[in-house]
Amino acid sequence: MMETIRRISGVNPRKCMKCGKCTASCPAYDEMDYHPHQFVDMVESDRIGELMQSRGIYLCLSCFACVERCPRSVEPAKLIEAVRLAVIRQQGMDHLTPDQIPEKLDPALPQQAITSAFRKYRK
Amino acid sequence: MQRVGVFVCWCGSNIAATVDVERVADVLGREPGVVFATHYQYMCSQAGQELIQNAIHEYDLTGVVICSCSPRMHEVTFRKTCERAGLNPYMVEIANIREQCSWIHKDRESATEKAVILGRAAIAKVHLNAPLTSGSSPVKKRALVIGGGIAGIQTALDIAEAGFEVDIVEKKPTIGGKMTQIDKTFPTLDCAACILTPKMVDAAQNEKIHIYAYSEVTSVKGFVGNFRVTIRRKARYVDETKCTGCGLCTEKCPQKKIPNEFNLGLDNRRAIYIPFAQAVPKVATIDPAACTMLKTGKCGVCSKVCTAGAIDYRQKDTYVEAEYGAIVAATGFNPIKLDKFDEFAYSQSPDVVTSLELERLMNAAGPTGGTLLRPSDGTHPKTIVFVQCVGSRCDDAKGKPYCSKICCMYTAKHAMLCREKYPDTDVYVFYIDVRTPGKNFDEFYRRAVEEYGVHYIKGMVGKVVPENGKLKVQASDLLGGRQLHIDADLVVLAAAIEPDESARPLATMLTASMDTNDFFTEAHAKLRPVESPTAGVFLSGACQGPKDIPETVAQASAAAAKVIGLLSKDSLVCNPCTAKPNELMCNGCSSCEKVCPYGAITYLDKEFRGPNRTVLLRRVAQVNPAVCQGCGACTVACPSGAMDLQGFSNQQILAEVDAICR
Amino acid sequence: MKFSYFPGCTLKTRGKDLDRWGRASAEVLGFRLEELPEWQCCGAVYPMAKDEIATRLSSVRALMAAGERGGELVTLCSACHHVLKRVNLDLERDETIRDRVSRYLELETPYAGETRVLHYLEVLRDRIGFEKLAGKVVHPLRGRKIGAYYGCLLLRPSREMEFDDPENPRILEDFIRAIGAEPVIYARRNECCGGYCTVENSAYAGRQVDRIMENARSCGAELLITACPLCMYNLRENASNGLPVVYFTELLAEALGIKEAAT
Amino acid sequence: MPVTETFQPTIVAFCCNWCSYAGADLSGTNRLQYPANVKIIRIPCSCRLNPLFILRAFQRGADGVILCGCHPGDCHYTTGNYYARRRMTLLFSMLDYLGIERERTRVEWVSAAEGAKFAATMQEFTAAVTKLGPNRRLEDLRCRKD
Repeated sequence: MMETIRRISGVNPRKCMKCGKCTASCPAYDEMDYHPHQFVDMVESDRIGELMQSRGIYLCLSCFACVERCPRSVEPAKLIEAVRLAVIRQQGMDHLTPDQIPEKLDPALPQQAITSAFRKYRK
Repeated sequence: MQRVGVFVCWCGSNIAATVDVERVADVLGREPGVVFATHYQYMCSQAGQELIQNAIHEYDLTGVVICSCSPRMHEVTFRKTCERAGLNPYMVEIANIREQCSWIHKDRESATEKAVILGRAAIAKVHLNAPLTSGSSPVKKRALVIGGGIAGIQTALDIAEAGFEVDIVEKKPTIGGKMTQIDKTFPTLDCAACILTPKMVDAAQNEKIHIYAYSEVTSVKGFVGNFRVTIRRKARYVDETKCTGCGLCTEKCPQKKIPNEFNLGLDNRRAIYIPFAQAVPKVATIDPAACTMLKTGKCGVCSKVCTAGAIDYRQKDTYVEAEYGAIVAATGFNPIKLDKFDEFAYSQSPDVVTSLELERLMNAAGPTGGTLLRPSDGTHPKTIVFVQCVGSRCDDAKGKPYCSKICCMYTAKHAMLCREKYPDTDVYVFYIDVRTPGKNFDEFYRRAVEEYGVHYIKGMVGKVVPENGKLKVQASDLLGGRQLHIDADLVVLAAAIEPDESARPLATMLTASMDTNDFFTEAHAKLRPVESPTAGVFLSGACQGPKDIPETVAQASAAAAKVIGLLSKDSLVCNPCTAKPNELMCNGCSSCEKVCPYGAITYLDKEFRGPNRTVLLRRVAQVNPAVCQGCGACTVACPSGAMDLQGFSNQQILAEVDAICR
Repeated sequence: MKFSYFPGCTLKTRGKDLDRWGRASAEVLGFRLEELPEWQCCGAVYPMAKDEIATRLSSVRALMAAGERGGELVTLCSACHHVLKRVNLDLERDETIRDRVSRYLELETPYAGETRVLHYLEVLRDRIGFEKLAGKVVHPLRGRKIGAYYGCLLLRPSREMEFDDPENPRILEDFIRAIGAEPVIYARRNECCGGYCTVENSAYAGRQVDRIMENARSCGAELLITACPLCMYNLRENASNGLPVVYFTELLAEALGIKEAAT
Repeated sequence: MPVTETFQPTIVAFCCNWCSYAGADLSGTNRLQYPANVKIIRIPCSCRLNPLFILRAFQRGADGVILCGCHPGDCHYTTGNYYARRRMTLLFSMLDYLGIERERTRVEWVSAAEGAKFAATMQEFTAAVTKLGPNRRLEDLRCRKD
């Protein structure tokens, strides 16, 4: 599993020097259960099952602050994306289904919000 | 044909683990001309050297091949060994089967095969070796130190102490360097000025030391023992010999708004200025970019108030040429620019400062008179956040890949001083690792935590947001498992340090090598740490790598010791591997002379016997072996093949090529 | 001056103002945006995973179409710009992705990112020049204190986007100066507005937006401008006490004097 | 020309003593692997390399020859590598003329601190030469025995 995550993300978690700048930069810290530095650490120590149970994978904003500020070019956001993909690529594991949409629909909501949510949350 | 002995070293298991040394000795022993071949555990040990010497006597060897580590490591050792056994030291060749074979290959079979081939090449070469005798060249008994910071000053003082003349070239108007800007020094907290300024005065008053301040080296020629250096003395527009340093001009100059570089732009100076009260030499300097008189020809206030008549608006740069036996690079460091790290809002808020700026804000001679006040509004900061490793340990182009080494300790010092002077402040230090290897260093850091109550937090700051007069710091607390939000009044960034920008062009002039970070490379990382690989060039202080003051001073003195060792010799043994023309083939075309970077080649009209008892007068090249450095440029330039390089002759290299391609 | 133009879905529906004033201003400034025929949605999010090929294809089609029409593709929407620019780089730098895309699209010669992706603001800065733009302003917005809101997608990751300094950008500030107003610099202008999480949890997006608004207001901003329809939505709809927000193209049109004429 | 999988090219690397030879030593000290096909000949400076040495190597069966020197501007002898660069440029056009593939000769600047670059260069160069297969051997007709 670790190898899959590493391959599809293209991230080498061993480059991490555990400085915590990703987590310091994360605007979604209060919402997420696991934080960017933990993603890196847990992928490295092959604790991917726990990450796949995490609700944080649906709360990462993909704002790339952790990618931008990491002094070792680790790119934690790509790991979070890879774990989320590993989950939703499984049968019946879509996080969002079309019938959930209408109730969430605000007339002013731009298309891109829905498109991105679908892209991020289902296969 | 030579009688060659082959000695294969195991280097413990370094070679023997990958290369079948016995087989190498066996195969090479059957090469033509080889009369003896053996292998031994440590050829460089006393027993190993004796083994070689005994073999030279017993088998009457005329050439020796050692298959061992790099010639850069032990060529000199083995040459001496053979010399002691009565063999010319240049009859030795080394086959590098460690760095270039056993250490880089894993497969025993192919490594052994390669070791044999490298051995064969060395044997082929040694057959064509000829005994060489070294000449000598005189040593100019004067040293040049480039850079007048604590490193340069210490080196110069030590060299002068041994009785040699030494010149310091400093590009700034005063010597003293970074240490003049520092307030207190760790781990004893004595005042930097109190321990530095006496040394500056010593240097100025020492009759063996000459200081060229506000000057730069513009060219270096020559070689160890005989460097010829040109120094540009930049125009100060003030006569150094007349200026008394009274400072009146610096008070009257109407140009008041020039950022004061000594205080890192935290306050202003005039267009004519003395950097600080203890400057050496204490003379004024006109900043030509700021002076109205120099720009427009109108003003002249400083000239009017100067009672000594020292102001000279027409002063020009002058050049000094001098000869030196040794050169010491002591060009120091600078903190990096932080414009690429604006997540810390350095360019968005004056209350985000670098550690060096904090030194000025805490220094009694600084812009705030030593009271720590916020640059924005002059209030006392109550909450101070220190961020370590800003730009250090970065693997991208924004920062530096190395640890800047000094930041952990000066941050502990700053945090401690803040808490000591202002006990009502809250001080946070965000760290990745706290690195305190040094005498009394960890104790110092622990005191900051235990006695002074500095909050050390394992984590990093991610974002600083200036808002309503505060700095909202968002950071991680990795051990506490939380994201912290601190409303700080002052944020201090421990910026990475980098070599001074003058180091790179200087290295080119000195032909001294640098690493990818522009630090000077030492001749050997462990055994020759204060010498550059270029003979006669030595390294002092942070130009070789990040260093704190005690380390800098230690290295400065070590560099001085090396210089003294060199200058105390009357002459140096020259490298005998020099170019040698075959006069019978030389046609006097001057091609070699044109490519020689040392001017070692001259021409002589010489009489040669012609046919029918005639005498021909021909112009032929002559090489001065004391000046030739043996690069070989001339050997390839020579159209008639008359020029050859001893020790690396055409025939020798071709023999190696043949042996490898066999 | 002529560029291929990729408007994107939102600019055709909820974000019409961004598009409309952008095109109109372009004409005044002397460049034309030629909409690509039959463009498809870029997908709205950049597929970070290396093995996602299908989600990259619509971008590649647009990039190739622009390649055939002069080689430069201009975008206005931050999200489209982000996706197109990064997919283009993937095709340029990642051999595996290039090969797989080639096979999917059955290309004779593989597409290797030859098209140049430009954001409208980059055209203003690098091709027109803010000085020249200032010269065309007829109604300078004097006295207006405007905060630029960049969001994430234009700036990060800076190694790929190469748009501006990711931590202290200035392109929108220079733009604000050019149209005669006063830029207000505030540190959170590059912090995330909550993005697409607003679909599931608008309260979460609201918390992000409030922090941004507070920072902008405390620094003196009276109005925010943005280049992103999703940021626009979040800033407008999810703020508890927000500043007014408009698209930068609207202000541009206003300054150039074409907005009045049109309304 | 038949290329067998076991083809092991003979590669001669001329390294200047001050930068590249030290760089090669450093890659050894750091245990960075490169193929054993590469055999290094130490010369004082890249300018000591007579283009003849390269032709001789090709005569005697070398499949690739690489010259490594200090980076431009960093020559221990100030200007040696500039001479080397010019001479090699001339030699390259001659080798083109002779029909020796361009990839069989190369000039690289490797400093004493670039052990990793040295190893990477040698890996890459060996791979490139291996791909080309055995070299057409130059022949000195004067040395023909029959």
